[in-house]
Amino acid sequence: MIKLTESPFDAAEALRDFEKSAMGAGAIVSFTGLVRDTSKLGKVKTLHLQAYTPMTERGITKAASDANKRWPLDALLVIHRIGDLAPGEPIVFVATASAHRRAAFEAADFLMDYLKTEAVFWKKETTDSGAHWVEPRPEDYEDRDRWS
Amino acid sequence: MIKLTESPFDAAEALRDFEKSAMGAGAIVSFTGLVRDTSKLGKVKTLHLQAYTPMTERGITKAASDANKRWPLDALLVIHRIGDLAPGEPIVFVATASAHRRAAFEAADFLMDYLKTEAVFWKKETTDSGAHWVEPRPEDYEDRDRWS
Amino acid sequence: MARLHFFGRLMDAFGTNTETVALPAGINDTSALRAWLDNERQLGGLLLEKTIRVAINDTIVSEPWPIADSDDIAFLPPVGGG
Amino acid sequence: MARLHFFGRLMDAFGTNTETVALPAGINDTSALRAWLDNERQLGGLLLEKTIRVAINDTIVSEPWPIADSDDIAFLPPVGGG
Repeated sequence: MIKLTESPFDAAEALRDFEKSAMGAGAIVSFTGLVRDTSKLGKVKTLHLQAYTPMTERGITKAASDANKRWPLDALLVIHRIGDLAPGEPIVFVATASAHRRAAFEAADFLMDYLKTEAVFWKKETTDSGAHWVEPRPEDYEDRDRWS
Repeated sequence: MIKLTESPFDAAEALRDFEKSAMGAGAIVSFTGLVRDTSKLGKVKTLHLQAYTPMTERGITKAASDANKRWPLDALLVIHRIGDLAPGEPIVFVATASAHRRAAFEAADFLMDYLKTEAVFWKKETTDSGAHWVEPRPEDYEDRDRWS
Repeated sequence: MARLHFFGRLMDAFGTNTETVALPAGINDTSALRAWLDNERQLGGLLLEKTIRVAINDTIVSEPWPIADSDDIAFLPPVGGG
Repeated sequence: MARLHFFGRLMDAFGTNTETVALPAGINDTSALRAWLDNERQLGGLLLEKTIRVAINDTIVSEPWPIADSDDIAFLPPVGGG
């Protein structure tokens, strides 16, 4: 399941619901990305996440489908925030369920690499020293290239 | 933090508490291992987990310390059940927090490989066709050997 | 009229997320559009950057790609969420 | 008296998790203990398996390792949780 939301969400509740939906899977991996409270440029006030609907959803759906082809998954969940986020709030939650623990780990890792470098989002960080757009770092692209 | 417990625990609550303890980390990875409801030998009735205190705790504490040396972690949690478990109950919960998402993924993966092959536990599965002790599979040892 | 979309730092540079333009005669592919728009808005080459991709009617294209006055044209700086 | 501990399938084979024994004269290392105990309990070689490790006073040892009548001796089949 893929969900973009303007409202804050609770990662623990998301894990609880996912665990129910994945009954019998054996192994569940989750990734939670949180807005940091400090960046290189100072104390973070807000992080703005911009998407381009429906391209953003379509891309994530395709990545989820790629993950399902590549690993034997029983369930998969991606929740991604858009709009204005405060420090400490979850930006992204990815969960994967499988009978095989390494499949669950790899699929979650793969999806996060996709989300960091290919998912159609733009991020603007506002700190006490101003605002700037954050683009992927070289190591994000290197991480993604592990899967090709 | 390392915790062995005879009582059932809630993985979602564990993630919630961990997220609080890891404030400002940016990336949190969790692994939940659940008792499966079916095995090769039939429908699972119970899984019994035996430990050898204090050797079991000492080993996990050492593995956690190895993970902390190897990756820049802000927090780390291992909860492991002992005693009798019913299908669907969590056996193990591992969570790692870091500023770097790949560090969080790798440390959780590493700890699970340790827990599967080196942690001092014995598992007895009772199915409708009888009871047997479950030992690690060859691929569990191969997974572990990735880290050495 | 073509509808243009600007994302990320391009939104700040254009001062808007979207606008409509009448494509002048001769501006009939993405390369010509980039050059014309960058010049007209005095962006100093921002729109010519290779890391900025173009999507036409919701699909990223290999450039240069033909454009028409009825198209939805989006300029996408490097993407990334998480 | 030495205290013996049996885990996993060894617990089932011995019918107990722990017992105390007086080590006979000559049984003064782990190899001798394995052979004597396996023979005495008619385990058919179960205790001679190489995958079974021995811990003395809570520490896994390289065998053969000397044992004394005051030791805590645990027989550990392959471990694994999760």
